[in-house]
Amino acid sequence: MEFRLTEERRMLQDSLRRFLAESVTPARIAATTDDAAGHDPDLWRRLTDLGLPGAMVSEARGGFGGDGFDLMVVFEELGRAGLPTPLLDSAVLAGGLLAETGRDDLLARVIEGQVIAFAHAEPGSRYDLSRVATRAQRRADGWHVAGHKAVVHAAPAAEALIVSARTGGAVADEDGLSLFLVPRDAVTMRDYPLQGGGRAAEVHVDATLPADALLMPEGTALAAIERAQARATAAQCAEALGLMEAIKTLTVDYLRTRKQFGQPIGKFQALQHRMADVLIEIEQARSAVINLCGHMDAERPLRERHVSATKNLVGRAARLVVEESIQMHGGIGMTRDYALGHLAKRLTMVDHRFGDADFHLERFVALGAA
Amino acid sequence: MEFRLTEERRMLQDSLRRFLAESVTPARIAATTDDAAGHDPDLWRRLTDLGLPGAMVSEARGGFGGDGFDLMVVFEELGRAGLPTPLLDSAVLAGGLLAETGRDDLLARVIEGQVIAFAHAEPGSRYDLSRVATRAQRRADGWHVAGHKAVVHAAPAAEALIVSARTGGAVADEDGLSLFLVPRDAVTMRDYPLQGGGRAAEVHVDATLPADALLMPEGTALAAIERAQARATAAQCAEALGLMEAIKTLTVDYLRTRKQFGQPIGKFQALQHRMADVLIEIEQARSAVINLCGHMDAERPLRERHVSATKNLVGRAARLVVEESIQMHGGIGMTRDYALGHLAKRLTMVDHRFGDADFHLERFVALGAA
Amino acid sequence: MDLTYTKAQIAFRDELRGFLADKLPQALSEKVARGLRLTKSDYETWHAILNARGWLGVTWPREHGGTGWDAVQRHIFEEEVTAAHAPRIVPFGVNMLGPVLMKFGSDAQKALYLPRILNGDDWWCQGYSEPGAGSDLASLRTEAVRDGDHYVVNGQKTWTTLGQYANRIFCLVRTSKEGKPQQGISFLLIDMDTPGVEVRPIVLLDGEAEVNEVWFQDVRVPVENLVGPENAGWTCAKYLLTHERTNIAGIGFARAGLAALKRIASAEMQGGRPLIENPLFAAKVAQVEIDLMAMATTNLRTVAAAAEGQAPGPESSMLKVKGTILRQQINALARQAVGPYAQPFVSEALEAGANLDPVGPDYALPATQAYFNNRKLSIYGGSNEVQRQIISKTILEL
Amino acid sequence: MDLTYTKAQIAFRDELRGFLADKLPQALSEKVARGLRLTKSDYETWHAILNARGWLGVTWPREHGGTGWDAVQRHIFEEEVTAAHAPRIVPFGVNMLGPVLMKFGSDAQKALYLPRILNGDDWWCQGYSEPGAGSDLASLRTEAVRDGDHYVVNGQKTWTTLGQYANRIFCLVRTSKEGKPQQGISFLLIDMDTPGVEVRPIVLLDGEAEVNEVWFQDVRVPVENLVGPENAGWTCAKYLLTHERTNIAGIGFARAGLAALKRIASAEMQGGRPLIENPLFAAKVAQVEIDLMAMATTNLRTVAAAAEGQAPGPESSMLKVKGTILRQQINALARQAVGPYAQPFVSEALEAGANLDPVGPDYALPATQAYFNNRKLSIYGGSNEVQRQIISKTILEL
Repeated sequence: MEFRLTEERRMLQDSLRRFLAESVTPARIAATTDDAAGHDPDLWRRLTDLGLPGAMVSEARGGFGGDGFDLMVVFEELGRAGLPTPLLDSAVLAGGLLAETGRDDLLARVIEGQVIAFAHAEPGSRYDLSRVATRAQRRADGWHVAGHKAVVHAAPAAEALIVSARTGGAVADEDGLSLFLVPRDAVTMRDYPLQGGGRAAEVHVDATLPADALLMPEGTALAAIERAQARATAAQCAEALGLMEAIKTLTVDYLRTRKQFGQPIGKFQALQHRMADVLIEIEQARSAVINLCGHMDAERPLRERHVSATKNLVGRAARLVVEESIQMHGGIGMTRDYALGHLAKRLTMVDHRFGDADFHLERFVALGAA
Repeated sequence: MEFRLTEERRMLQDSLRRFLAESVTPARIAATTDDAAGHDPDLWRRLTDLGLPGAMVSEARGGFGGDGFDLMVVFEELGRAGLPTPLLDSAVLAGGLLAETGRDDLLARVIEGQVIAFAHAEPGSRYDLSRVATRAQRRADGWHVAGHKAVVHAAPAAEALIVSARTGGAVADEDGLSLFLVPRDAVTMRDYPLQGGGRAAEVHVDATLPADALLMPEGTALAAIERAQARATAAQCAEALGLMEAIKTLTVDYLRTRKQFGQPIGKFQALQHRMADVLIEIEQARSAVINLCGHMDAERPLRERHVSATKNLVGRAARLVVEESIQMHGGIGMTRDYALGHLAKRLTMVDHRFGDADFHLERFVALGAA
Repeated sequence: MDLTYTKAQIAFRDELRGFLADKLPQALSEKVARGLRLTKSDYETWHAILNARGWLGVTWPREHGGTGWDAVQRHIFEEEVTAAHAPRIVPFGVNMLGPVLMKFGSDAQKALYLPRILNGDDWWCQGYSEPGAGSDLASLRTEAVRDGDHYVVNGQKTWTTLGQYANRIFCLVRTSKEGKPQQGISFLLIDMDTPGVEVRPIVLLDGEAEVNEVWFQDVRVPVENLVGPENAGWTCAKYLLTHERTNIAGIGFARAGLAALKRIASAEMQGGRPLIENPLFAAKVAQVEIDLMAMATTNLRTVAAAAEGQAPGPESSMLKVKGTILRQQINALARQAVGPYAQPFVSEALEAGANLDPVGPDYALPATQAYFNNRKLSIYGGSNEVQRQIISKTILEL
Repeated sequence: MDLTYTKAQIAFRDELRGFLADKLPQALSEKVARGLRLTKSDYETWHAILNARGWLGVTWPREHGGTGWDAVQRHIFEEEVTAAHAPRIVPFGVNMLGPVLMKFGSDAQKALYLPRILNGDDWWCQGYSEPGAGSDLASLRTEAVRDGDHYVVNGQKTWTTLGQYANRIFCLVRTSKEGKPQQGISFLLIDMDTPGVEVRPIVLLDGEAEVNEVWFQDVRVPVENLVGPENAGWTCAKYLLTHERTNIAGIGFARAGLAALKRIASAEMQGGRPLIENPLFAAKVAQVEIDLMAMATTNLRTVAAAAEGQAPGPESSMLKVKGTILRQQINALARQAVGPYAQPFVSEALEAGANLDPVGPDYALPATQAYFNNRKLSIYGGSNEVQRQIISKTILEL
């Protein structure tokens, strides 16, 4: 049993925290929604130089990390900074899939900072991984893939996309899902800003692809998608934890300095006790993230149990942190130009990707009963 | 729209409140669990003299009340006093059933203060009204009724029981339930004290009854049982409201007088704000009781919607009131000899009869969907 | 005890319904129903329609051109206009300043301003909060110094809702630093066109700029614009606060929100069936519905007491706290129901004229924005913390 | 980062399991599992079994006959004994007084009392709280006045758990009224057989009399029974409080409670199927299970930090608050699960020797009593309000 970080991870954490504290500004965060790519290309290049994409990938696959706690360290810091990057989508999600396909050539591009997006969810699929209507048909010259993908993060920045499509089975079947590598220019996009920064796109695919676009054996993709999403959920929850820590710092500062009725509002016991409850839930969220990151390589039932447990707890804690911090700040907490606003929106959005707290509560029950 | 009580009800409320404040003592409450009858016979006689059982019955059936708000006024006062009586079981529940059978002779006995209990729920039936395994078979000389009834309130005091039994259908069917009048000496009982005062009994029936023991047409009892239980739930929720009011008074007094760290603990803002939330929920409970009592005579869907809404809200409010009042009192709130203990236990038990908060939440959903 | 309306009240309600069916423009009610942003002229149009029928001064006596309605009638009006998705009446002139002028204003002020409020000549905004004085209003610092026939005003107000549309502002200003903080405050009417007044928008979480900062630099205000005596502004402020509490529970908004939530949850599919049929989600929706049923009765009890002339007690604070929590819970459930399409943030799509297709279902963005925007409900109009303080003080009497 | 035990820790755990399988009497673990009341001799039996193996002084160093275990070993021990339904170690002598004597006691006191704690010669109880001094311990008023070689003690202690079994009591008493309230307090050991000591039971909600009042009237206590210097008792008290916080999260109890809850909910039928399959109830159970999974890790993080010699920070307060809330939630769910049979109150059925059939399922009464009884969890050992105060002070630094 050991809860300290390794020396390497502590160094990564320190240098990343220092770099982000020095480099990330509200203007650069705002730029992620204005820039066509949906992120700050200069910052992304420098984060790539720091080795962030590589830290998401195991040594066996050409990276130098890839463990659950590598995800935790990096994403907690990105969360603290409130910075949208394509790291989760490209290196964790697409990278996680690529690592299973043996396509180390593509993975090397991801490690170098090129962006590959994963286009999977569709309008109406909500959080159900197997609900895919996009179809792929084998043709003489390869594959024809057609369908609509919803809220594809990192798509505006992507040079290529991994697109899931059904090569067999009915719309919610577990079997019959396949993955295809689709070049950027083979899809059409409507891109738009996101609530917590960055951009995503609705992606329309209607393309003929070469035979080698198929990334793993036909019809077998669901298990790999689930594994990649488990890692992405760990990263996302670690990012949420960092967001909570940043919001905690802002709120504690505000309670110490803002005066009402002649004293700092942090002197008011009702707020003190509520803040104590917030702090407790943030510690709980940290433990939940540790639990999930520590079980990335566990067998499916145990790993997915932790996925749902952690996503549920983080979702609940996030809502408490957002609502209490805004309430304690009063009006200023609702303004766009004060740092809390962006962090709070970004933290709120965690519940709208990879399944919300209730979805995972029911899934936790179902996994236990199975 | 009118939220004031009528003159008659205000007089009944005043005289009942005065009588109970003067007469009910901790010793007399304790006596309700020690007395073989499960209540204080002297107090019961005097409450009968005040007209309480009659106030539960309509003029058409020989009483002088019977409206939902009659139940509310009387049971809120009984709740304030924390006094267990057979009024709910005998006059509201059994009385409600008798009023539907035309057996005004029996109803007259109830109005005079004789106790008739209603034996319906069974081990394993939980809160499901139609789940009855007790069987009644027609014989040449009448009926043979056999089965086991669970936690029959007022049974130890009863001169007779109304027993539900299945004359047809399978164990949870809606049809096939019948009601029988069973004399006290035709059953065997194991009686015991209740959490919150009074006594109940497990009732074993294995008796041959005359033909006129059947109280309404064979197999049709469920609708009448549901109506009677709607009235009983209204009475129980009004009693819960009275218990909350009594606990509120105790707790507010305690917050005003108990000193810690050099000042009354009611000066601590964290407790003030929590107490404010408790007060809000008690007002919500009052409104919920008004809603239910105002819909006693509504058509089934609307009436039962209010039954479930009110029972749910009162159940949640009760838990909040119990837990917060004990917490604010500290150790003293957990002792048997301080008044809070009895009131808190009695209030907690509301959730264990006629369906708990979650049961009614789901039932409210089901009623809306139907 | 009687939970039903009298025949006269039902007739009144039916009259309202007929009026709304006839006169409320459909384009306007659709905008409200879909959660789109309203323009200045949207509000003005609706005010004019109500005023033409004599129903704009809902809380006003007939002598000043108001309706003369009692509390129950006002409650029925609120219920019906909300259910019909009418715009809200902009409260600053009609519901806030109007009653203050009737109580404390000079005859000249009444004669000048009251008709202009009803006929739409003036759009008022409220200058109460300051950067250093939120819930602690008495600590305000905007200063008005007497100089001949004028006050010279310097300072800054904030959270001025819809100030960008206003031509006049009513302000609390400090005219004396002696005595208790409350004692040196005056109630002053200021023309926004006066040199030295500047309005700066505050952009909120949801991208909307409906609140503003208002800056005063050497603004000269004629002394006849003082309402009531100098240094007696706190009395006006307290009186106004009780009037602001009309419809504080927001039952109508909660009902409309609940209906919208059910529509969203019926349209969204989870695991192959409508989300509304998911037992957990259905239970959460039922929970707020049950709370709302009780709160509607709590509200009616207060309304009935007011109609009989009883002074409002801590009940209005209870309704404020519970009502705002409930609306925020409904907003949170609607946001949850929306699912992944809560993420896109095409703020322009909220402008009715934007001609921009929504990303995902058309309810997604308004529901998500409402969640963020309505965090304000528990902050403004006396934060819920201040309300809890009032409740506990009244009951605990410490 | 590594969430798993080392090989040595696993071997240690297996050794514990073997010991428990061999030595824990089945009748005793059944009583604990069924929530029945334990007698004095039940506790004494278990203490003797542990002591024979050298495992009673869990937190003690080897030099005093303790285990010398580190924080992780102690944690594993707590996990295993709770999972095996062993009785708890009565904490007053072993976990509270013992460490205080080792730190502050004279050599004579250590030599006399420490062995007697382990071998069961003494049963200690705690004299801290007073009727006027609950969470506000410093305001205590029980007085010890020096009279030659004795202190003369007058006053009253309350909430003295299992005082009815004790032959000795350690007390905080006031020896001076000068300076701050904390400064005049001394830590005194009192023989319960001394004339003037009287124990009166306090009957609790659940009918049990496990707490007591202890009255002192002119009780003469030899001065050598003073621990540490006169007026320095507050130091002992604070030191003891940190030791009382061992296992403060109660993970083991929560796990046992959760397992019992699942058994009850599997046995109870609602609407024709086990309650545990009801979506709403299953979700509530899952919720506490998820919280518990996280809290177990929060606890291990604290244990690991302690094993590395880090001083406990506000973490122990966080664990106290969350741990007690969680256990109380589990108790409330179990009570709910029991259904109508929560109502019968045959208190004698909790005595193992009563030969009384339970009314309804045998889990009904213990689950219901545990709900009422465990309301104490958030009150004693420093109420949750006091803990929240500590947390916020530490973080807010106001």
